[in-house]
Amino acid sequence: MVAMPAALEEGAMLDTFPRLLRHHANVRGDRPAMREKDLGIWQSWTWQQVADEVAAMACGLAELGFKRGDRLAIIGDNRPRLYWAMLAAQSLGGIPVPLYQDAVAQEMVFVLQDADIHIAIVEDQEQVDKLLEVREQCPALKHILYDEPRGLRHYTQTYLHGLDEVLAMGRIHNTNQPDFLGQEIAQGKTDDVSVILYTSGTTGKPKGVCQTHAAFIAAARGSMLFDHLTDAEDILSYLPMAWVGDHLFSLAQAVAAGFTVNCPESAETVMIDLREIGPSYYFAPPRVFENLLTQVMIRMEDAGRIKREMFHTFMKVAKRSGAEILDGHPVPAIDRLLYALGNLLIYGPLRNVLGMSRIRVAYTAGAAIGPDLFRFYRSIGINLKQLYGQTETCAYVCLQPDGQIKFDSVGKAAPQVEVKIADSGEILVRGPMVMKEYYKRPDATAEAIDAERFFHTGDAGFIDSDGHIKIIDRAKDVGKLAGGAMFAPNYIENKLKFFPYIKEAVCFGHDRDMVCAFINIDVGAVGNWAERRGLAYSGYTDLASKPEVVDLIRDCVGQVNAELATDAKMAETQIHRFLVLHKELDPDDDELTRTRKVRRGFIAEKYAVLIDALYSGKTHQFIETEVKFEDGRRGKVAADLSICEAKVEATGKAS
Amino acid sequence: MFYRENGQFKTSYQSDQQIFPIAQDRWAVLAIMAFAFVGVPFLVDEYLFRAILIPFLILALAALGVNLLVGYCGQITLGAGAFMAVGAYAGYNFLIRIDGMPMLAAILLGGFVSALVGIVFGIPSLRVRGLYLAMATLAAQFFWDWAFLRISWFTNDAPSGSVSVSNLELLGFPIESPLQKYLFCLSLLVLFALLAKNMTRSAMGRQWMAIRDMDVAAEVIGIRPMFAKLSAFAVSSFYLGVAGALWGFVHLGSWEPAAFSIDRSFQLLFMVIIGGMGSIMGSFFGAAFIVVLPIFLNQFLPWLGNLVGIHISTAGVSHAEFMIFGALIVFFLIVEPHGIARLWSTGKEKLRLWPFPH
Amino acid sequence: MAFFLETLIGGLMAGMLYSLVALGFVLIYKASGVFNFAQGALVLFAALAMARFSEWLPAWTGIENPVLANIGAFIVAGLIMFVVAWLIERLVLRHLVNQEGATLLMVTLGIAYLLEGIGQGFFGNDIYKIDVGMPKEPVLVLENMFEGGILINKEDFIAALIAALLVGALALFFQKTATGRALRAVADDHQAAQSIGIPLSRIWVIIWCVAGLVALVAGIIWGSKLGVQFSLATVALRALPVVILGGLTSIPGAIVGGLIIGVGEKLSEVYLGPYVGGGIEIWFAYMLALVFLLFRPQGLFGEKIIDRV
Amino acid sequence: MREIGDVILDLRSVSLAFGGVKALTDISFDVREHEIRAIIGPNGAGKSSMLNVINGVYRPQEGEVILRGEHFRRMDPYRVARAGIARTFQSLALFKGMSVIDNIMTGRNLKMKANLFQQAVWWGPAQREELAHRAKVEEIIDFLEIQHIRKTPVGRLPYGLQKRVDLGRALAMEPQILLLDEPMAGMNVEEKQDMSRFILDVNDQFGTTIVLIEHDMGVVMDLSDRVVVLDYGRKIGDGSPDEVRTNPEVIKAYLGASH
Repeated sequence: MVAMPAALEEGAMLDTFPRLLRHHANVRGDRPAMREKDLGIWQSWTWQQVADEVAAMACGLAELGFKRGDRLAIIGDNRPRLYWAMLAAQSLGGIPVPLYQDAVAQEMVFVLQDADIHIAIVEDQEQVDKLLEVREQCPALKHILYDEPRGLRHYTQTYLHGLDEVLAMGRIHNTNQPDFLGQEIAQGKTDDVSVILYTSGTTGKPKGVCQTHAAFIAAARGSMLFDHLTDAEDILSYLPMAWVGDHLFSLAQAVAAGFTVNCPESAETVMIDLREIGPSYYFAPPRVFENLLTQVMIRMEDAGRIKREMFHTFMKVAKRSGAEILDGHPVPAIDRLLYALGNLLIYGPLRNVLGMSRIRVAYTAGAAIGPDLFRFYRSIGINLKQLYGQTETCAYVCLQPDGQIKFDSVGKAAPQVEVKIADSGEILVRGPMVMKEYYKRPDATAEAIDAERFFHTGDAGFIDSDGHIKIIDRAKDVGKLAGGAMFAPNYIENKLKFFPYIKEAVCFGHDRDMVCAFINIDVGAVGNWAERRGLAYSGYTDLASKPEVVDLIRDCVGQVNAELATDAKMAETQIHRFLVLHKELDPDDDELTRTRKVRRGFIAEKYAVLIDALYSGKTHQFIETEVKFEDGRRGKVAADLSICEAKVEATGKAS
Repeated sequence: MFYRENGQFKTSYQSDQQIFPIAQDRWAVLAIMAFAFVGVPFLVDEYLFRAILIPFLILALAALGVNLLVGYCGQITLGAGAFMAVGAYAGYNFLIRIDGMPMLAAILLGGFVSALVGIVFGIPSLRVRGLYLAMATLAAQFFWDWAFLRISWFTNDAPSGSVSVSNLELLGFPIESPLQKYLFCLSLLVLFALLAKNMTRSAMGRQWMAIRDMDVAAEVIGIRPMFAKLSAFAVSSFYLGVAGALWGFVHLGSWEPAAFSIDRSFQLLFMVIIGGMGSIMGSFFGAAFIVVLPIFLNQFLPWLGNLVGIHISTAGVSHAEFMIFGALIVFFLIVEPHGIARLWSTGKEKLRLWPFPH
Repeated sequence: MAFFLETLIGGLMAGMLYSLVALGFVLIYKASGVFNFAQGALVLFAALAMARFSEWLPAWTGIENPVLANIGAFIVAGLIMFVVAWLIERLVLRHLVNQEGATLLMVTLGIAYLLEGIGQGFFGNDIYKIDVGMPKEPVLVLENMFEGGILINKEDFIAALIAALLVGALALFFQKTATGRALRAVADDHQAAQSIGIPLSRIWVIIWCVAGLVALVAGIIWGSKLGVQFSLATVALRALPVVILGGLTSIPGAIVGGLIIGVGEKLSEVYLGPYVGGGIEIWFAYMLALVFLLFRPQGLFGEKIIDRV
Repeated sequence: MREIGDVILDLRSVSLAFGGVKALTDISFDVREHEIRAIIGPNGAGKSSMLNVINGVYRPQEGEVILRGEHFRRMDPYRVARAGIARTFQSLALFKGMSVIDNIMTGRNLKMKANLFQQAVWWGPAQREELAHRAKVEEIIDFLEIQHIRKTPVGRLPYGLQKRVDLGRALAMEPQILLLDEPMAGMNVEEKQDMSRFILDVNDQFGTTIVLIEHDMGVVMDLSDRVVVLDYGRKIGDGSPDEVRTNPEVIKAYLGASH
């Protein structure tokens, strides 16, 4: 059945997530709320069951002394019971605080202390071990609850509990005091803080963003109306629970609209699970779409000649008319015909193998997405759109309306959102989705939100003639060359990253006379490129140092320069010199944030020698760097990097 | 290419373990069934029924039996024909000696007798492997060839073992016209194919395959070779027996031991090899192939001969047949030991992954 | 008594011929682990070649002398068998190294069909006769011992003699010649043989040639006895129990087995047959072998099979 | 925590020969409940033969096997399996024609009761049984972390994973005694670590007694409670890893033997 969004059925008191949950348990109690691939099949829970589980967990938490206003740390991969933990905490008027599950113990300490965590619910032994490792530093931590008992049977610590016990406790509690939870939920207010999401913070320590029920519900309902989401949607939740994007889609929207959240079996099986579930509503950061496309291209390379020919011909057709057809623009009949054929022979099957046959709406956000990449998915009939927002705004500021997609813009202001551009060029937004505050950081809050409740996004951009918002760069990153020209590093870096061969790029140039760049190659794409040319290589460092590869990258840089040259504002900021880094930038080495944003400042310090080399005209520079492996061991990579001149287009005035 | 599997996720082991887990496959099979039961009767003339469809159905059933033994349990047999004979003559005896014995019952009883005989001749398989076992099955072949020729009791004193049955009926409905016979055989085949599939996908089938793939390991995890092998012989012989009875009763009407000679045994083995060992589907492919090929050659070769201006005698055609079969056996055993069925399933995999190559 | 001896001797004669065909099986099985179901087809093929060429050669070359014609035909047929053997190794066996016995057996079934098809397609499918001038008339021997004496078919006698000679020759060939030793080495252990530099494929060609030759001789003898026709192919099926009885890997086994079966068949046919309606020799041999199998799976002279884990 | 029980399996002066070749000569040792017992020795020391005697694949000429106080002149594989002894193989012995699930399913064979006719009909008892055991098998798959290859035909799997499936098949029997024949032969370091982890987990979570043949001294010493050392079919050492390590005969054998 396809019902109206829950929110639109007598909306009144459905203003907190626990109440919404109860509502669904009543009106669609036997529809699936959650599924998880486990033991070979998709274990499913109806809304009624979820409500019961959440109730049990809430009561269990209460038994452990969890009170209104307390914070509950949640660490692990996307598991149903971890999502329920959020709702359980909220039911008691508490505040869930999801952490990035791939963070190392030390990185967790700050949040645990800052949010003053008493109880943490974690996925498995791995996470438990991390918490035990840092327990001394977090004396407040009283209880650790784990979902997966595997390997923990000999852990004797009294403050360790299996979720099962807690649930059992909770059920008893619930039967003894049947109306306890009801009252707790009734006491909840819509402008209570519903979650604290820590911004990975490109600079300085992370800040805890306090979002209220009202904010996330507003964001959720806004996008539901915008894209006509119903309770019939299926989504696959595989992105970090601590990321605002996942919280918006897998919790806020799911609970607001009452649709089904599906959790993959494990990290390795995400692609398979995606194929099986075939979500109707999908959200992923650009890099996911990028990897997918790379895979498609690599696998098609191995296909037989006829198939390959077919693929490329029809991809041309799609490139020509696919996106237009999707947007409902007029297209010559012949192209329509060809496209229909292609849809039968290529696009349809392709969507099927990618697990995207059933997608109605797909969103990407978190970073700029390359026009070619973006076009590809739209052209094969996947309604991929961009949205724009920050943790502070529930990731809900701009959405691209169906049929009005501009590749270089993030769309129009979403319903109930007010956007204006400051004189500085910074984007300011106002609306119900703006955060309440930074947790225990009035100073920062004051900095971010001005007197008229406008939130300063820190992004520089402008609104074009028909109301679409364009993002250029982080406002604070926008600098000036010594020559005075405006220098927008991200803008350039993104252009670089749009090449499949380039995974990361870092540009320098503020207060300098020219722009130079560090570049990370994409091992997958370049590796494949190398194999097809019969180049042997032993790993990233070796591959990156191959002269052929460096030339490959030089071409890319050259093309970017050509593009930049066409834009008067940017022409000055062409890349003059660059080098290919000897190691991949990595969150474990603090070079990237957990959301894979470049930590510009940190990198500038860490690789000062290289920057000097770039600007002092050297052609070679030796460097040795310490790296951290997944298992926490440390090692060193050393290399003698060659520094290259890039092809620079002549610009109007001599420089 | 035609597969759209997104959203076909399984929420229970039951749905995960069904015979055709993919919806598109289920539809296809249903369509084929519908066509076989409803479409074919309208489209096909008597000749096709007699010459192709009915033989195909019955031999497919027999091939199924051989496949259970050879393909699934890895016990080679060169005596399949003998068990068909046993089924046919046993059924015949039930039919004529017990008055009022329904045909279907007689056929099934024929199957059961054949199963018992199968067990007896399977006993050597407990001591010996491969080639030696082939011997034992050959012994069965020759023994029964002889027995039905010489032991007149089996044939109700009919000279040279040629017997016949007439006016067959099933629950009062006559099974006389080719169409009726076709539908009768088709229903039986479908039923038995389903049963076979069920056996092969449950404990029994796994035991057979375990014995086939690695008998020592199988024994160590508590599979009794004796039980596994003899059960395979029994089931296989049952299928062959039923097929034999059908062949005699329904297809031929009157027959002699020669109808189940060693050539029949080889023919069935070839069906399994070409069709695909260890595959239910393969049995059908094999049967279809081997039933149709000779007919095709009979039409095609003389015509071809005329084109190039040489006259090809029927003998010539039969020689060509021999060569082609021989060549195909060699070809498949070398290039694709799992026969047409494997080609089919790889093709299917390709369609599922389309446009990707793998 | 005399009658008994007569049958006995008759049996022995027939047995000698079985041994001859069985020998083909054993040779190939020893060297390549292939249970060669096509042996019968080889016999048929060889006999056809022999019979037809002994007609054609005179027609083509105008040689009238039957002896020369036969010798010529024999040589041509021999060459043909060589080519066949080479092709079989080249096109089939080579691609099936270390496959299971069952697979190989089925392959030879295919080869059998192929040969029968080609043979008849090429040489024709009527009944042809081979006349190598074997005396047909029977002789009476040991008249002084028994009244009436014992009737022996000279042809049988000579045939048996030839068979015996061939068997002996092969035995020598295996024991004495270098190739023979190489063959034995291969038979014992393929890998080992290869590692000491014995070229498997060459050995196989040789062995199949020898088998082809044996087939040719067998074909000639049976052919001159019964005429060359399709049923020749089935002598293989008659010889099977012999191999089982004697043991797949033993040449003496083949000989002794042949004799036992030969005698057994005749005796059973004569003394048992009447009671059960006759025609039993074909399955009787199998039953004999089968019963035997149950107690001694490796046959009379075969090596014991130990399967290690 | 598991504590070692009393003797569950006891071999008394076992001798085995193939034709003339002596594989084992007068070997005696015992296995205690819940312990991890290793049999080590250079190539051709008769380690595998030892296991094959225990689960009845080979019949020893002399000696007897005592299983839970019951005396056997020789074991027979079926009875051994029923008695709750499972094993894995040195050379891969999976059923290559079947998927991972089916391979492990075969391990449940002894526990399945539906008869042939019920299976042929499928609906009803047979299906119920199938589903129940499938659930069990999925737990094992989960335990061995091979979810991603669940439906792959084992033939296509890399060596290391096949070894894991082999272990899975043995575990499916829920054995009291598990015989492991060189479970880590030919594995890389990481795979070895995983395998050791699984072995310890099995022993620890299910209290399974484990008899383990291994080539790699290091691994054995870490894993096992007691070690038997064979050389040329003779027992030359028996005791705790440390005792064995310092046993001069053993040292000699290992230095002498090339492996």
